[in-house]
Parts: sequence; structure tokens; C-alpha cells
Amino acid sequence: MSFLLTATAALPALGAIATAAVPAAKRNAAKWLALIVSLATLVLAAIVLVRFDPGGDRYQLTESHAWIKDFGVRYELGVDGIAVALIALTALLIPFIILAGWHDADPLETGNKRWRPTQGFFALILAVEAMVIISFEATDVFLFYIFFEAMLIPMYFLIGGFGDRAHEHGEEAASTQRSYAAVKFLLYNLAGGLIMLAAVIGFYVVAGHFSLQTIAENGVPEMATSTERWLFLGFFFAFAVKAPLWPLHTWLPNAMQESTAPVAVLITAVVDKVGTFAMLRFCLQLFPEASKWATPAILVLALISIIYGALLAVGQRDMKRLVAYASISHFGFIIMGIFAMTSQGQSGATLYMVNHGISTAALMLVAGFLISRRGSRLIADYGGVQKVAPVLAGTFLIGGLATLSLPGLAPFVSEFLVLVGTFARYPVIGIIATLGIVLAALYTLVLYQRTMTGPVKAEVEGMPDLRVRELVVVAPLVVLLIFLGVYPKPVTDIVNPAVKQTLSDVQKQDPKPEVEAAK
Amino acid sequence: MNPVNYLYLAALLFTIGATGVLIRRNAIVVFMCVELMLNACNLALVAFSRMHGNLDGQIIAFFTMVVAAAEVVVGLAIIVSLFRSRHSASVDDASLMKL
Amino acid sequence: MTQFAAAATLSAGTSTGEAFQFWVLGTIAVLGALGTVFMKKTVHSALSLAGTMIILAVFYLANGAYFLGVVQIIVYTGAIMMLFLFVVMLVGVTAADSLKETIKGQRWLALLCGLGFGILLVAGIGNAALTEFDGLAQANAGGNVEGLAALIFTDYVFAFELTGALLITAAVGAMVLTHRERTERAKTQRELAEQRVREGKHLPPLPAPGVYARHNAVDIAGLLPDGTPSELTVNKTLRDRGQIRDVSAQALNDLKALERRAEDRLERTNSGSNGKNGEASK
Amino acid sequence: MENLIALLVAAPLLGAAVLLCGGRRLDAVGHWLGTALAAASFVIGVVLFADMAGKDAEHREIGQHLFSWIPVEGFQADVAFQLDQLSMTFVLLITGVGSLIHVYSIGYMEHDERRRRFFGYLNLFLAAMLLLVLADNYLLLYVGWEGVGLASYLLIGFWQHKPSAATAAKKAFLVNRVGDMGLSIAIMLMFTTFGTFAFGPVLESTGETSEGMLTAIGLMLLLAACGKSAQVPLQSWLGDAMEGPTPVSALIHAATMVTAGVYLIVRSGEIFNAAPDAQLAVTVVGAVTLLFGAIVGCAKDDIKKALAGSTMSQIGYMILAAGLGPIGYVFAIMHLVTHGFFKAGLFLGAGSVMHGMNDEVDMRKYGGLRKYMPVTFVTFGLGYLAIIGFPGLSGFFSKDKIIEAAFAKGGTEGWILGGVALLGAAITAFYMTRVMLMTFFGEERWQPAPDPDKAPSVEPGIEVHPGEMPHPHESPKVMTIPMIVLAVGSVFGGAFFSIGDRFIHWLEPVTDHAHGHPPISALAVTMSTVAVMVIGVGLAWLQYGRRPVPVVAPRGSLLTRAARRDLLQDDFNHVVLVRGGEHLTRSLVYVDHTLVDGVVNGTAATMGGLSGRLRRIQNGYARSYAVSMFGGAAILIAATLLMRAV
Repeated sequence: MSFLLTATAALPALGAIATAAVPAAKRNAAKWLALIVSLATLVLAAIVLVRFDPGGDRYQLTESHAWIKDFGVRYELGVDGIAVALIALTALLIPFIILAGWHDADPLETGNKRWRPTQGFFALILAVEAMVIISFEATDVFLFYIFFEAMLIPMYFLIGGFGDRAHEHGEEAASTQRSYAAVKFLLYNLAGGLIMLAAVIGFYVVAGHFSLQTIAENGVPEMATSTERWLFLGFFFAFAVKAPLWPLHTWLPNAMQESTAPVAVLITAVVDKVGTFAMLRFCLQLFPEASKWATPAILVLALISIIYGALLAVGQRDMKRLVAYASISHFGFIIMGIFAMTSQGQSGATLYMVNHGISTAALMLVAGFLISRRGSRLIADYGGVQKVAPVLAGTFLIGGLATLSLPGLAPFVSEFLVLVGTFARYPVIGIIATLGIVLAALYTLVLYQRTMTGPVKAEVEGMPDLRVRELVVVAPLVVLLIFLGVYPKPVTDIVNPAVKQTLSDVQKQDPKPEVEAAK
Repeated sequence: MNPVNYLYLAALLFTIGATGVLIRRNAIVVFMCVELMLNACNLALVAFSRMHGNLDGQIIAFFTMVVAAAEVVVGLAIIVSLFRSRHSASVDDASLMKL
Repeated sequence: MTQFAAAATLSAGTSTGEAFQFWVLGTIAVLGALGTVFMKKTVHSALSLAGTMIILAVFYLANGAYFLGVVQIIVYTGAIMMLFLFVVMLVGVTAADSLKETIKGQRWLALLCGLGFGILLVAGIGNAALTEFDGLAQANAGGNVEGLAALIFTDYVFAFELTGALLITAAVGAMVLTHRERTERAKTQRELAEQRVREGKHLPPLPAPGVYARHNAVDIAGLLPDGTPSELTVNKTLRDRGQIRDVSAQALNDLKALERRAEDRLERTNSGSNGKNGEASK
Repeated sequence: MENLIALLVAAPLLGAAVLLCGGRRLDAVGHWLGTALAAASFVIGVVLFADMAGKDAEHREIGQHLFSWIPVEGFQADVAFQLDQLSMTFVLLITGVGSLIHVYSIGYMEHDERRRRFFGYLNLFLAAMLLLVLADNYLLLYVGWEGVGLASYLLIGFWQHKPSAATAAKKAFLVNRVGDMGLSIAIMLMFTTFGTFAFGPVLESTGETSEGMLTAIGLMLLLAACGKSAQVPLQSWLGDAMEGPTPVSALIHAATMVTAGVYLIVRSGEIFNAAPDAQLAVTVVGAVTLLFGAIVGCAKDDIKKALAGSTMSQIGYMILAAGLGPIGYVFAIMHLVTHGFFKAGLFLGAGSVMHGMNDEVDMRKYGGLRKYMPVTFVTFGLGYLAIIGFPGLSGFFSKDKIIEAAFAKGGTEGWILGGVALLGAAITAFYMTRVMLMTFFGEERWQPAPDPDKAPSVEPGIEVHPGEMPHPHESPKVMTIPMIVLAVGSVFGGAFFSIGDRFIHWLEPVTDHAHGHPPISALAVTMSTVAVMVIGVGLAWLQYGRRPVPVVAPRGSLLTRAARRDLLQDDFNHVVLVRGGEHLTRSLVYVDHTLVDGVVNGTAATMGGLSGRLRRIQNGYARSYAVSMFGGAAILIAATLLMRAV
């Protein structure tokens, strides 16, 4: 029994404590510490990736210790292909997030010796990383639940405590809106979490244990159809809030709009993934029948998310809100892929989680750099940036093209897989969903046109191009987008077996092509 | 006669005391009513101990008395300091619990 | 002592004597309780409560709780009630708060709850009424006090110690609450005078209370020239207690009465004198 | 040999990567590098062609499997190439014309400080286009398909500081996306039907599925073709695309990219053959666009837009031919190639004219230019003759064959289509003659150069002094030579192809060819073609050659005015799509804020109000609290008693 997984989660946690403990004056030391810790975590994640054998058992690198004996709660960790991919994604993104947010928590007036929030900012980011990673690793429902909920606390402070500098309505309005967004985020997710808690308890009552590994061995515990459905809904609700699925999405735009770009990336690219991941791992594995029962409704909701999110993105005047609604649309795709119950759909969905993380990070972080230069989030305040800051514009365009899933960039692969997978079983939904492609192009290009092209606005004159730090953040993401777009095989190889497993959980086979079916 | 009557009496006194607590405004009187209630309880306890033929009831009553003594001391001290601060012994004047 | 003996013998049954005692004293106890609640003046409440307590003491004795009976008399009626009276004195003997309710519906709610509660209790007791019961005969065999002592110092010793601690704490707490630390030295007459001058209000000494030569009249406001009483003349504490006796009206009546009586007397003398004068004028 | 195929794509791709990431230090050599790589690609193409020509017809198809792209359970997408005669034709056209236009651009973009980037984009386009024609499965084709879309987006919007350019670029991309939707749906249909989307398996097993399914796939492919090839109803972007630099218009929006739709349909021939309804739809679209473009071309005064209209109409011919099935495929491709030559030549000529006229695009302000820029005049003239189908020149052969095939479709359809094609030929002759006359003949109607501030449409870097009269001059060699080469191609191309049915034999193995038998003799068709051409020219001469051309356009007939506005297509789009979309999104934003969000906030508000009311009970009087306590105790006792009673 190795302790690799524990280490992967524990390292950032300890790093968070250490970072928080750095004395106020040593601000930069805290930043470097956080960065180094996140990189070390990345190394550990890489080791996990290497040690993981796609052909091997379902859960690998498992650890299992009794924890709360009376309730059969165990400290049980283990990863399958999907989890590995997402852990890698998380560990990969955090350093960029830290680097991008390098100055976001600096004191407003320089030489403020007693200023501590800087330490807090980076400590919180590391704490979130730790919790996300462990909730990807947990194979014990209760253990997962704990960190699924605990995540909210650092996120709450990150959203409520740190926002963009130079807000258009002044710092007062900014802080009130921030706290509104933070509270909204907390309430939505807590509501979901509490309902899930009830379901978790219910599950314990039915199953008598929380262990996924046991289930993997002994199969799903017997339960009445109605019970299973109720429990499923309880779990799904929480994940749908987190994901977020229409109509539970309204917390995301506020949260992403008010928080700084790195935190926004943290929300949508890292934390929300736990929701979709949990749908795959818990909803489908624990309640296969109920999942199949709920599939049509969920698909419709996902479809609404896709179209609705895209349309609202078109209507936004605030670029961060725009990205938020775009993300809602993409999460619609992910959920659709999961519940299409085809191997293309689910592989696509998993791939989508990874790609969406990278592409949103690229787009959002560049947008953040842009905002930090001009001090406004309103699209209308920009224009002609492309002329003064071509590199910034170029990376922004690539991020945008990734968002509209241009072939050759990573998101295309996943999106197309999802569409094909859905289409194979539900042609109508698949066709309507393809409308999302057009709408995505619309909002991305409109955003790019309004901000980057046209005559140079006076406020934009002399705007500096990307600095080295920013380039270090964006360039790898862009490279990754292109690489995974051209050669996604490494990821798919890891993901496919796990997807196969999940499909066998729900006892679904891919629909045969008409021609073969005829034979 | 059935000693249960003592219990009835205790209940009666207790109720009267409670009602007094509710309707009197003078802190001292309220306090006395509380004492009345305590005494009613003691009576009940004594009666119990007689019924069950052991002395535990009396012990409890004894402790009640001791505690009551302590309580009276503190309570009266509070009343006095209250009166000092706001020149009134009415419990309604100390209605600071309202937001 | 004979009574104690009689009580001591009490076992299963109860003597008619005890029944008689119960009904008589019980009635009085209830009356006392009602008095405590409904008496206008605090002192009266206190006294009626004391009465009730004494009666309870008797009941304890009757129930074979000799030690408690005595303690009841000594501690409650002796100490606690006296403490109450002291406080009443501090806060004001004659301070009679009106029984008029200020909180809307409070009284009716209170009475309703009280009534319901009482009924419930009675019902409960009636419900649980146990007909046969074993007296304290053998429990008190070795003497009631010894029995208590045995229990207190064995089973209940811990609670006993705790109550000891509690009492100490209570005493200290009471002192803390009531004792007022004097932070600066008392002002001398001169300083007070200077302060008055500085504040520039009421330079001369306060006016003396009205004098009404029937008894000590410090609680009677002195009358201003227009016959209205002036609060200023009364001691501050009394003012706070609202114990100012406004005798302006009474004083006038008394004066009238005096004059009438004087007139009668004079009438007589007048007539006489008139006669004399008349005679003298003749 | 196979391994060279990847190099075809790799060379320009490398160029694009180097030029776009290289930074300013490459500004000096960037254009040469780009051109060199394009040429290299062309050379490779020629080598492969030589090799292919050496083999016998049956074994000419070669392929190369690079790596497995998206391996997922039951879903196999590879990066693999297939080079057969059809692809080869395109490869030569793309790389050949592409290289020429690279050369031309060296001169044309000389003064633009972002020339390096321009060449980067051009290389990117070449790579994507080659990927499109070399892919051996529809998904990879889709990648190239969108790739050329991206390149065209970047190139149309190359002068991004011009809002009009940025808007045109966005419009082009969006309209194309609608088409792409069709393509992706077609691919999904193929996947669910055949379990694969590689050309080979799909096209071989068309017989095993229902005609309805094939029709559906065909229509979806047609939608895609409409988007890329600017066919009705997705034609609206092509006119605006002229905002891009002229070489771009020549290469992308005339010679190569816009013909991708034709390639798609011809490539998927088997599907269409088995789905006559889809085929009919294709012919109809082709015929309609053919007339649409021609009419638009007649009304435009902007030389590039006139040419754009003509492009639309010529591609209409090709689509029409492709819709005719085996009797048309070859001619569609043949016309595509010849058109590639002469239309590119015409555009380059137009560019050269603009170059000499301070970037004036309004033909009404040209006139009498033939003696000032002779080379341009000659090359443009040859291209002109070719496009109107002057006997002996390339356009004549290809177009004539298409008309013939149209008649050969037989039945009323055949007559209608043939008639339309003939009419189109007449109109083509008319508007091309119009362009020719207005530009090179007649009196000089030159105007002083506009103030660049007022008219931002002036391309940057070309020194224009406001108010200065243009002094037309012949363009430098680097620009004229490509024009000459193309002119040669447009003169002899057709003859070269048709003599001995060379082209038919070349393509037959891929797109099986059937000789159509028109109800009237081929000679009669040819005669009538020539006749209508002469009529068109004559009309144009009466209109623009005899009378002087007014500098300010006359109000014109209703049709003219409609045609000037692209037959109101944009107005339609604006009213229906743009406005409607705006309203939709705005109302949705409102709904999201009030309804979806409102529900939640409403709940919160209710809670707040409720607690506010409950707060009144807390009056702060200890006694009233005591009452509730007492009552509570009473209730508890009652409860216990009841429980015991029960």
C-alpha cells in the first residue's frame, strides 16, 4: 500500500499552512513558496500518471484505513483513468494560476508592512488544490463528501476577499458586489451539499458502507427503485449545482465576474470539474438504474444549458461574464456527453473536462491580463488592442478559437466526440446541440472583434504587450491546446478503460452502426 | 387522609408562584414568587420521600434549599445593583433584550 | 416534642390530627401564597411569603423531615426572608408598584397558562396517584438527622462539596455585585462648594424639607410661596423611591380644622367677652 | 513516394509556424521564406504528379497513414492522407496558383509593415487547403475545411483597424460555421450509419443503406458546400470578403478555397449518385447561384465586388455540373481549374489596376487605362476572353461542356438547367464586358485621391497624398510576371485539357465519367453558347462602350438597385437574423436575471420579511418570554400525559 495519493493531496495542504505562516513582510517569499509547492505537487501528479497502468485494475494506488468505525467510514483513496486525468489537469493548472495571480493580492499602497492577504491568497489557492485533488482520489463516498463541501470555504474567501483592482464603480461597490457573489456561491453550493448529505446518509442506511471499492468488487447494493431514484436525485442535485447545470447556474457568472481572473479559472476550470467528475463516478456507479431513468430529463437540461449559455454569452457586456456563460454552455456539453451513455460521449466528456480547463484558463487569464491593464471588464471600453499589443491579441484569439472548438485545437476533439456520442443515441438532441458550434463562434468572434480590432481607442494607446511572466503563463497553455488537439491519444488511452468500466456499470452498449446492424 | 394531598398543595403553590412571576413587575416580588415555587418543589420532594420511605427526597430538598440560598444572595445583589443603576426595581425597565 | 413523637410514629396511614392540620394550615398557606402575588406593597408580599414558609416548615415536620423543617425555619424564614426585607428596605418600603399591566395580553396569558399548568399538574398527580405508600418509619429509625447525614456524607458527598463551593462563589459574587469600589478620594466640602460654583447651578444650599410637626417630616416636600410642593427639598433617595408625601392638601385641611376648633373656643370666649365688653360699654 | 505527401502539407505549415512565431527579426526575409516554402510544396506536388503519371490509371492512388488521431471505443479517426488524381489536380492548382500569388504579394504588400504576418497567413491557408484535399476521411477533411475558414478569417480581416474588414471577416467565419454545422452533422450521420467516416469504406458501402439516409447526408454535405463556396442561401459573405487584400481575393476567394464545396460534392459522388433528390437540390442551388451571382455582378461598380459576383456565378456552374452526376463531375473540376487560372488572373489584374490608381476600386473612376498599363490590360483582357467563353480559350471549353451536360440531364429539368446555364453565359459576357470597358476603355474619369482619414478603406502603407490625381503606372515585374503566367494558363488550359479528352481520362478512375447525350446536338449547344456570348457583349457595348459612363452611378432600375444591394440578401439577414438574435439574447439576459435568478432572490427576500415579522414577538420583556416558557412547559407536560394516556 503506497502513500502516493495521500502525499499528492497532503503536499499542497501543508504548503498552504506554511504559506499562511510566512511573516507579513516576507510577501514575495510566500509567493515563491506557493509556486514551488504547486510545482512539487505537479511532479507528484506526474508520478501518479506514470505509476498508473491504464490496463490495470479499476482503482489503483489504493489506500484504505478505517476511520469512523461506527459508520463504516473509511479513509479510502484510489484512482481510475478519469481521476488521474483530472488530477493531472488540476496539478498542471495551479502553478499557472498562482503565477497569473502573482500581483493580484499585493497591498494597494506599497510599503504596507502589516499586509497579510497576500499570504492568505496563495495559501487559499493551495488549500483548494489539496481539497480538489483528494476529492478526485476519494473512493469513499463520505470522505468525498467532506472535501466536496470543505472546498467551499477557501473558495468563499477567494471570491469575497480578492477582486479586480480599479473597479468601474469604485472600491465600495466592488466589495459589496464581491460579497454578494461570494455569499451566492456559498449558499447555492451549500444547498446542493446539504441535499447530498441527506442522500449520503440515505445511501449508508441502504448500503451499510461507503466504499466504492467494495461496490466495484461486490456490485451495487440492492435497493428499491424509488429509493435509488431519490438518492440519485440527491447526489445529482449537488453535482448539478457545482457543474453548473441550467437552471442552477446563476451563481457562476457573479462569482467569475467578481473574482480575479486566476480565481475565476480556479472556479470554472478546477472546482467545477469535481461536479462533472462526481456525476461520472458516483451518480453512474452507485445508481445505474436511476441514471438511466433520469437520462432524458438531464439531456434536455444539458441541451438547454448549451444553447442558453451560448445565447447569454452573446448578450453580455462584461467579458468575464461572457466567459462564464460560455463555460455554462461547455458544461452542458460535458454533462450531455456523460449521460449520452456511449463510449464516445463519455470519453469525450472526460476529455472535455481536461480541454475546457486548459482553454478557459488560456482565454480567461489573457482576459485578466487585459483587464489588469485597462482596469475595466466592459467589452465596450476596449478596441484596437491588436494593434498595440499583438501578442496579447494573438493569444487571446487562440484562446477564443479553442473556446469555439476550432479543429486542430484540443476542445474540438472532445466536443466532436460528445456530439457524435450523443447523436448516435439521440439524433435530435445531437443536431440541436450542434447549433452551439455556431453560437460559440458568434460570441467568441464578437468579443474578439469588439476588443481587439477596429481603430485604436484612446485609453488603449500605449498598452504594454504581454510581459515575460504572463508569457510564461500563456505559452505553455497554448502549446498544450495545440498538442492535445493534434495528438490527444495519450489522454484517451488513459481515459478509455475507465469509461468502458463506467459503461459496464450502467450496462449500456454503444449502438451498432446501421450497416453492421443490418448484417 | 392520603399524603398525596401534599402533592396537590405543592402543585397549587407552584402554579401560584409561577403566575406571580409572570404578572408582577417588581423584581423583588418576582423573586419571592420564585422562592415560593422552590418551596413548593421542596414540599413535593418531602412528600415523595415519605411515600417512598427513603430520605433521598429530603436530601434533594436540602440541596434545593442551599442552592436557593445562594441564588437569593446573588439575585438580590443583582436587584440592588440594578436599582442603583436605574433607580427602579421594575423588570420591564430592564428590557434590553429587544434589538 | 410530643408532636414530633406523634409524627415519628406516623407510618402508612395518617392520623386525623394531621388531616385537620393539613386542611387548616394548607388553606392559610395558599392564602399566603396568593397574598405574596397580589399584595400591592412589597413588604406585605414578603410577610405573607414568610407565613407560607413557616407553614411549609410545619408540613415538613409533619412529613417526618424534622431536619428540613428546622432548616426551613432557620434558613428561609430566618435568613432569606430577612434578606428580602433588607433589600425591600433598601429599595423602599412603601414603594408600591401598580398592578396595572403594561404588556398587552400578558396578564391573561399568564393566568391562562397558570390555570392550564395547574390543571395539568393536578391531572398528572391524579394520574400517577399511588394509593399505598410506605412511611419513613424505618428510614427515620436511626434518627432523621443521622439518616440524612449518612446519605449526605456518602452518596451525595460530591454534590455536597459542590454546594459548598457554590455558596462561597455566591457570597463572593454578591460582594462583587454590590460592593462599589471608590476610585478617587471623597470630595471635601470646599471642593464640593467650588464645584457647585463652577457648574453655576444652585449655589445656595438645598432648601429644607417642609416642616410639619407631627413626626419626622423629611419625606414631605416644602411648600413654595404659591403653596405647591418643591421636589428639591426632599432627600434624593426618597425622591428616587417616589416616597415624597405631598401633604399640601392635608396641611390645608388640618389648618381649616384647627381654625374651626379655635373659632369654637373663641366663640365661647367672644360671647363672654362681648358680654364683658357690653357690660364694660354700659 | 508516399512519405512525400505529408511534406506537401508540412512545408507551408512550417512556414506559417516560423513566420507567425518568429517575431520582427524575420520581417526582412519573411516574404521570401513564405514564397520559398509555397514553391517547395509546388515542386513536391510536381514530383508526385510525375510519379503518378508514370503509373497506369488503376494504380495511381497512393496513401499515407501518419498516426491514429482520436482512438476511442468504436470510433477510429486517423491522420492519414490519400492522393489520387482528383486530389492531385487540386494540389497542383493550389500550390501552383498559390506560389504565383505569393510572388505577386511580395510586390503588392511591399509597403505593409505586417507583410511577414501576411505571408504567414497565406502559408497557413495553403497548409489547410492541402490538408482538405489530401485527407482520406471526412473528419480530417473537416479540419482542413475549418482551417481554410480560419485562414480566410485572418486574411479578410488582415487590415483589422478597418471596422468594415473586421466585420467582413467575422461574417465570413460565421456564415461558414453554418455550413460546417452541415458537414459535422453529415459526419455524424455517416458514423451512425457506416460506423466510420473514411472515404473508402463510406463510399463503397453506400449501397447498404437506405436512400433516405443518403439523401440526408447529401443535403448536409450540400449545406457545407453552400457555406464554403458561397452558394445561395449562404452566399452573403463573399462580397464582403473583398475587404481583404486583393491577392487574398485572388487566391482564396476566387481560385481555391471557394471551390472546396465542389471538391466535397465531387469527392462524395457515390453518395449523391445514390440519392437523386440530393443531386437535384445540388443542381438547383447551382443554377440559382449562377444567375444570382451574374445579376449581382452586373450591378456592382466596385471592380472587386463585380468579380466576386462573377466568381459566385462561375462556382454556380461548377456546382450545377457536380449536381449532374457522372456526366458532370469531370467538367465541374475542369471548369474549376480553368476558372482558377483566369479568375486569379482577373483579380491580380484588378489588384494591379487598384495599385496604379491609389487603391480606387470604383470602376466609374477608371477609364482609358489600357495605354497606361499595357501588360495588365493584355493579361486582364485574356482572362476576360477566357471567362466569357471566347472560342478557343479555356473558359470556352469547360463552360460549353457544362452547358452541354446540363442539357444532357434530359427531361424538362435538362431544358431548364441548360437554359439557365445559357442565360448565365450571356449575362457573364455582359458584365465582364462592362468591367472591361469601364476600366480600360472610354475617357479617363479619374478622381483625386480621397482623404484617407475620411475614407479608411485605403490600404495602409501605400503612400497616398489626399487630393492628388492618380498617375497610373504599370506594376513592377514581380507582380506582372504571375499575371502573365496565369494569362497563359487561361488561354491554353482549356484546349490542353479537352483535346483528346485528356482531363476526362485523367479523372475517370476517380469520378467515373458518363458521356451525356443532350437532346440537341453538341454542335448546336456550342453555337448557341457562342451566340448568347456575342449578344451579351454587344449589349454591354451598347450600354457602356457607345455612351460615356457617368461618374456617379445613375439611380437605375429596381432590379439594378436591388442587385447593387446584393439582391437584398444582407438586409434580409440583418432583419431576420441579426435583429432577431439581438432581441432574443437581450430578452434572455433579462429572463436570466429576473426569472432564474429572481426565483432564488425572491425566496431569500420572503425569508427576510418573514423573520422581520417574527421579530416583533421578541419585545424584550423577560416576563413575556417567561410566559412562552411556561406555556411551553405546560404543553410538554400535556404531551407526556397524552403519551402516557395513549
